[in-house]
Amino acid sequence: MDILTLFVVVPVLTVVALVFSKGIKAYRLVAAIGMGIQTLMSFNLLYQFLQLREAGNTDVMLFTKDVLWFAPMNIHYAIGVDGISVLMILLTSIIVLTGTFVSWKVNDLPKEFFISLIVLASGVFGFFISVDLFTMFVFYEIAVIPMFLLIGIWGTGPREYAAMKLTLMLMGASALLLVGLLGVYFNSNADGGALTFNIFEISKVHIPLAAQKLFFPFLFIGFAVIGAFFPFHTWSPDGHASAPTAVSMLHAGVLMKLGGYGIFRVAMFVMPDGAHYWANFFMVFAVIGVFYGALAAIKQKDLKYINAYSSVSHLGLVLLALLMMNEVAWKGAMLQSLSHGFITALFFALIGMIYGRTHTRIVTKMGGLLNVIPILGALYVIAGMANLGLPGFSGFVAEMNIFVGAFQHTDTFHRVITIIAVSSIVVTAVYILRVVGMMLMGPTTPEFKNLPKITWYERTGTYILVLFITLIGIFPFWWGGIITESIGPFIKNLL
Amino acid sequence: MNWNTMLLMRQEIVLTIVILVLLLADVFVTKDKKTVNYIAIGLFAIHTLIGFLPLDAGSLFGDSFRTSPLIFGFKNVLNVGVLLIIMQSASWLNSKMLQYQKIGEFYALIFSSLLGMYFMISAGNFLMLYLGLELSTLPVAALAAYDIHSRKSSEAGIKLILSAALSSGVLLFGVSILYAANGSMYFANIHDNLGHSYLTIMGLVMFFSGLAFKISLVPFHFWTADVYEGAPTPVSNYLSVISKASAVFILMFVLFITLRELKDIWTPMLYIVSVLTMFIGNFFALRQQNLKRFLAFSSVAQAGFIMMGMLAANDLAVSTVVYFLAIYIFSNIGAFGVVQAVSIASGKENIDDYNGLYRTNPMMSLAIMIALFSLAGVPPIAGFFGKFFLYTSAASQGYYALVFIAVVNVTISLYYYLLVVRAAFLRNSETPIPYFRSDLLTRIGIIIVMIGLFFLGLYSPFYDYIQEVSKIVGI
Amino acid sequence: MNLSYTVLIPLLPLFMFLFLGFGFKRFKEPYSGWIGTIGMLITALISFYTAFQYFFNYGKVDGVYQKIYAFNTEWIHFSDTLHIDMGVLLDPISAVMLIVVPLISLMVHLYSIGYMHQEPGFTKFFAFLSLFTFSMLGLVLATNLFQIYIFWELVGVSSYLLIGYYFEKPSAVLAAKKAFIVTRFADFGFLVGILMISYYAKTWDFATLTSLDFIHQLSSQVGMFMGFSIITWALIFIFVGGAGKSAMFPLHIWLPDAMEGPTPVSALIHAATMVVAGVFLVGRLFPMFFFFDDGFALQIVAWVGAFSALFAATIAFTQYDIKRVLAFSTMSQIGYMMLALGVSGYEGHEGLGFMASFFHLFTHAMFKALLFLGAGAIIHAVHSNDMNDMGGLRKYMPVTHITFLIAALTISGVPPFAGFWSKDEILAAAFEHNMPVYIIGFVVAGMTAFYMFRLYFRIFWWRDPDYHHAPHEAPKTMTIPLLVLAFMAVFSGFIPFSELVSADGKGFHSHIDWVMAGASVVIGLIGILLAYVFYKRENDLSTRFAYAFGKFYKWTFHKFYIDELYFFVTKKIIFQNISGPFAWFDRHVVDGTMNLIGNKTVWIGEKIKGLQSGKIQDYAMFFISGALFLIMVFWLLLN
Amino acid sequence: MILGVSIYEILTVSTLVFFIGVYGFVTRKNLIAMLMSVELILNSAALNFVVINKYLFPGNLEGAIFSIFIIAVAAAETALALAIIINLYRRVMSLNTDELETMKY
Repeated sequence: MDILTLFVVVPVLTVVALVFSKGIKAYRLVAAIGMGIQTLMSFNLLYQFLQLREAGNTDVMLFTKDVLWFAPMNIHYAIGVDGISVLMILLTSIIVLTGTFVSWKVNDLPKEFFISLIVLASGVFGFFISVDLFTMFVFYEIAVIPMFLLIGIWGTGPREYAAMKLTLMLMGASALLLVGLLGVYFNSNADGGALTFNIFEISKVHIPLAAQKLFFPFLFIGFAVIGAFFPFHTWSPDGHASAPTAVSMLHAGVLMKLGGYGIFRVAMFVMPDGAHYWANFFMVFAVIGVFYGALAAIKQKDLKYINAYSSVSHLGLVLLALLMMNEVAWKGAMLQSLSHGFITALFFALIGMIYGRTHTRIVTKMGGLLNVIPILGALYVIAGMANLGLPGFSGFVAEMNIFVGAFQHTDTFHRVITIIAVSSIVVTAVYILRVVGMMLMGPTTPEFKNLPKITWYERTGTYILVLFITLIGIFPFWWGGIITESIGPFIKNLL
Repeated sequence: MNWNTMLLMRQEIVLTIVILVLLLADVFVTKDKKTVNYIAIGLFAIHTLIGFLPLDAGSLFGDSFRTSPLIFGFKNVLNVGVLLIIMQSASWLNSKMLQYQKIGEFYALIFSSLLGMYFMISAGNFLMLYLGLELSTLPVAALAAYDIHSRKSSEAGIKLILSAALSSGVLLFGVSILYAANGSMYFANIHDNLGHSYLTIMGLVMFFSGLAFKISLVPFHFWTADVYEGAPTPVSNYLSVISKASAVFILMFVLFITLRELKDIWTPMLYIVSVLTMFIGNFFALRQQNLKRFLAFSSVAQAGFIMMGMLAANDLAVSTVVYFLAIYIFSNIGAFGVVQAVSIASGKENIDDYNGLYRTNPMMSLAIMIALFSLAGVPPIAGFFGKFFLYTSAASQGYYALVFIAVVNVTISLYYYLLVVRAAFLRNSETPIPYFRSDLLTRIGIIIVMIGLFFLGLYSPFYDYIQEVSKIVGI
Repeated sequence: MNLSYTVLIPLLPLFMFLFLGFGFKRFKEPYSGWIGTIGMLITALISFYTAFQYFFNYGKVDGVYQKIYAFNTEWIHFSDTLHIDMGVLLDPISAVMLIVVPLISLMVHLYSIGYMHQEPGFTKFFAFLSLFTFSMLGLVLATNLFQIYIFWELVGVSSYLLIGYYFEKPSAVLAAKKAFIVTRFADFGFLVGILMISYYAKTWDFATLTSLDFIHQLSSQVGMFMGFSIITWALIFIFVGGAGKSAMFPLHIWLPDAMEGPTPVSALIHAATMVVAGVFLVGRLFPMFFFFDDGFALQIVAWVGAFSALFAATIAFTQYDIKRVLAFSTMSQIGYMMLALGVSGYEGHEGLGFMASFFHLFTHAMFKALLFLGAGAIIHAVHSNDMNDMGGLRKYMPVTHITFLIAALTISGVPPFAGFWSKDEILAAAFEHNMPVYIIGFVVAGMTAFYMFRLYFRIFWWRDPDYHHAPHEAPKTMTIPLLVLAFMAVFSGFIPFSELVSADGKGFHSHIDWVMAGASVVIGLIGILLAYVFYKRENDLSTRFAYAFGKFYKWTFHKFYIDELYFFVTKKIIFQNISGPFAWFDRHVVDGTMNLIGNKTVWIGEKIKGLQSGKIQDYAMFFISGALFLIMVFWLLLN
Repeated sequence: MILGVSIYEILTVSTLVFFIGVYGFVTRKNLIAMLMSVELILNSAALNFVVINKYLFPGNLEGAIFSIFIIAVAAAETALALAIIINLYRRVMSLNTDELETMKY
């Protein structure tokens, strides 16, 4: 079994183990062990990857494996990773692991909960290792569907509505994606040769311009919807608000990253001309999303809604950076994906913990929590600071890469767009500080004078996330190095 | 002609023997009628197994009856489907029909109908096609009205028989016109002699509407929902998969080979019908409460997807459609199987009755979820692969707009499939369906279906084989 | 010579922050305070050593003070010329800051041990102080524009944390939030400026940016926008950032509110160090400001500074909260520094303003910190900020009284105290280059003397209210810093600043113009005299004057309603009329559309249900007409 | 081949019969009447086969044979339909199609 396939196999084995285990403690343990192994594996993968790179292996994708699956269609189970996927896998495994810890106290159907969570994770892992469009699409949908159950069964509030909306919108998007995929597939023989789903083989082909113009929007929107692309972002506030903690974490932290990753890895890579043709058009929507998400977040009262809109804003930056099509901005986009992954995961974890104690997520109903639950409060402040782009945390590094990269564009339009996007940092500060001020500071609300202290599993989960947020923030050159080197072939194809 | 060539009809002959044995058994087994179930299922299982023995291509009766690895393989798929259906129907027969001593007939009828399907899909001329069609339809009408004490069942029977008679009348009229246009009934002779004329168009459309009735394409589908609802569940199940699949199969062959000359007419026709079918089927399915009716409309919509796949009119279309049909058979049998098991145990057939099903009957809920997800086309369940290949087939000829319409419809369909999942998993009920344990055969049947639903998709040699034998057809 | 040890200067406080921050449960008062103070002491010693060595040992090469990269490492790489570095840059102005920041920080650390006695979160306070010191030192030692921005943000957040130290007090929370958001808004301008520089100049490196060759080359390359070079616009944007942090009009509104923080914090951050970051920033980029478009951006700096100085001084007349008076005084004095930069030339004696600005920055840090710490001691004793609760304190707090008086004399520009020297240089520079600005500066000098002595008399003379507990002198930890700073306030004016700090690095010899100096001393004394008349003893003279001024007094008292204006704009316009509709739009229009699509689909299903009527006849009808329809269609197509 | 009568006339007749059947099927409310209408449709098709065979392709008997099969199958169909109708009559005590609308929408 190769090192990458294990990333799909281990979750499946964990699921099997869960099916046959009995008792809530066993479920927790099995899930934690399984995902712990997964995390260790992802560190190992990172190590091995760096070793290979060190040894001078300059292939675009490492650990590649290609198994013919459906011969008549030339569908392969083709996998491989570059630096970006390795980091994304790392992100995913950490968030799943912390998510497992955060969901330690799930009492209603715990087995099913962990199974769904891990199935979702396996889809995400599969997505990140695939280089074949078909395989990638399969894993994408595997990642989306468990969401319905996770939100629907263990959610709060209008969970059925939210689950239904989220699933339908994402599946609708994947329907667009599918049309785009087929369009690419049937144009992949434009230079002669066989039809193929392998993105690297397709990228060598010059897909006719007309086809690129036609199909690029399908692929772009198809991926962008899961990246909360304005105006198709409305599944995300409702979805996040209703989802249980771990699911919000995983969803905002990882699943929404599939969008940017897919656009980078697939849409822009295989259809560079289409990307150039449509970039300005989509850029306008992306920047609207950035600003709009931030502004809409100001007015929200529910913590999760605030973060959901904040995600719209921050992931808008990812899309914007991708559309800017230069190396630095792309590096920023990838860093932002990672950074936002950790930060929102932390945010949602904390919101879950606070909600578990106060049973409300309405900001105005809480006050002075910093006095009662100081560690959680401090962590929340850290998350907030990281989110508003404080130097030393990951958000700053990512945003600055995006802004600086985007601003180097020679076209004035792009620079104006960038400035509009930059202005969102002010608005971000407003909504973050508003929450911190209302919820954590001020006089303590009487009914919350006594709240339980932070528990060990909560500490484990959140500390790991904070650690990574600061690691990115303080050593950006290290992460940036891995990313830059992986971006190279992709950006070359585009320019 | 010698006996060796008659072996080409091996499956038909064996099935006929099975039917005869059953009729005799019904007479001779008087004490415990339940054993007839086991006899029937056992015999049919043997028949199914025999079917997997290799067989050559060839034709009989002056080309009236043809067989090829594809046709033969498809019969095997039908066999497996029927086997699964009768495994699930045994408990229904035991619980409802035992008192009326009406068990053997059921199997005889269902096997006769299957025999009709055999002849239909092996047909080499319109006469054989017609006979097979009627032989497959008439027993089903009898089966639809099988529950003689249920008014709904009788209504379903009369609706089916009258509509079927009308449709076969139209089909015959169409065939007669095609006959007038070229002077032959034999598929092999027709495709050279057809020109475009008012006459051939009329013949084509009327012939098509006759088969479209069986496939339940819009606007020829209206009987579907009423009959599915009224007929006993095993019969609805049978109608929705076996009957539909074989009609699709023969329609595909007639269009692709025999009426190839008229391709520029029947492709737009399929296009229109496909779009209509998907939309109408989905719109009606959206608001159904009765699960059988719900599945009826869902199967209407699925037929639209199949038509989309057929548009490409090449060997890719053949292989993808056959592949989809095989998967569709499994998915629908799974869904109907659970509905039937629940219906026998509690008498409840509405979606709202399923509220909280997971908490009392987790396995059943899982089974229906997987089956419905397969119908909706969610990976890694086989239905996804089937649908994806249908899209591929349509897109290969540039029908991107149609693919787009189809994926929009998939999203709509996902909504109503999720409604059922929502009821079973998300909701809680004051009075959920209590825990029940269905009989062994049903459970085995459902388990086989579930395994099949994963296996058929992920295990690619299955599709490779279909692709291989479809190539030999030489379209 | 290896200077990389200088990297310890910012890193030691960072280490203290982490050390105290992570273990704050384990450290008990007062040990954490002493740990922080000792850490700060070491930092300060290294800093002083470095500054001293720079000025008198290796800094000057061929008669010019060099920019020395003591340490520089690439942090984020964008392109070969464009990268964010982290490093330590030594040049005259950073060396000056190396004295100011650690010294004041050390004093404040020491002072806080006494002041923060028995406050909850004692350790946390010291951790935050260390964090701030780290950020501030990183800022002043930055080798490139982006590094400044990074530490700029960090000082912002330290300021936020420290203002919000009493986080249970709603007003403190609001003030912290306001400070952060207002400066963040200004930082947006700063960042835009940085981005513009990055695009046009392709570098952020200070050595490159401020070299004259580069500036000349750049000015010929860069295009124009609305009549000015684009770099000028970039500099204006950068100045917006500086103005935000330095509380220049109209971005000053956060500073008075920031006084909600503990008083040592006000002394350190909001008087001596962080708020002068804007001055430092303009000084850093001074050659660019000066050479692009003949110093148009510098003109703006001058006028903003002058106006802020006047504006703040006016408001300071009417405030009763002693810390707010000091806050407006700070704003006014920083306006002075800006003004000085604005009227400065570049070469030799022309660069008097530049030198004067940093001179004043230095002296101001000493006497303003002294004033704040003194005010802190008073507040500590009286438990109130309001000067109506005070009076006659000279008897109870002799040390505080004397040091406060020294500071007041210093700020009023009475010779021979430090303030006299630095203020005089500023006025001289303004007199030479910009007459209207000089007049404003001159008037403000008098006003400063008046309101400072108003403060002094109201606190220490006026009347003796009935104190519940007799106020007592502050503990040693608090008075020692006062004495040290008082010493600095008295004598730091004699430092030959112009030899050390100058715009072109060469240094020059400055001398006092006694006519000018005399004029400013006179107006200062007039101010003091007036204050004496009004406030020496309790009387209603001031009330009657206030009455006479009527509307004007009211406007001044309410700080010209700038806060209310901001409140209106943010709360009413942005919050309710922009953000609200956005949120509504999102829920109802965007989301509504998505829901509408879903609902309409179901609705269609409901509408067409009649087709399935249950009648066989109808079904047959559809069957036949469907077939006929298809036949018709293709018959038509056949033609 | 009937003298003086061309294929057109006969085909016209058969088409008429077909549509009479359709008309009857759509308008009759009585199940037996509907069954009769279906028979008309089937017979028109059978007539077609015979006539086309005789007039156009007299060389072989495909059409004629087809029509015989049609008649046979129609008989079976009718028998089955009648059986169901009888059963239905027992349940509903009516042959009116208006009674058969328990399942709709």
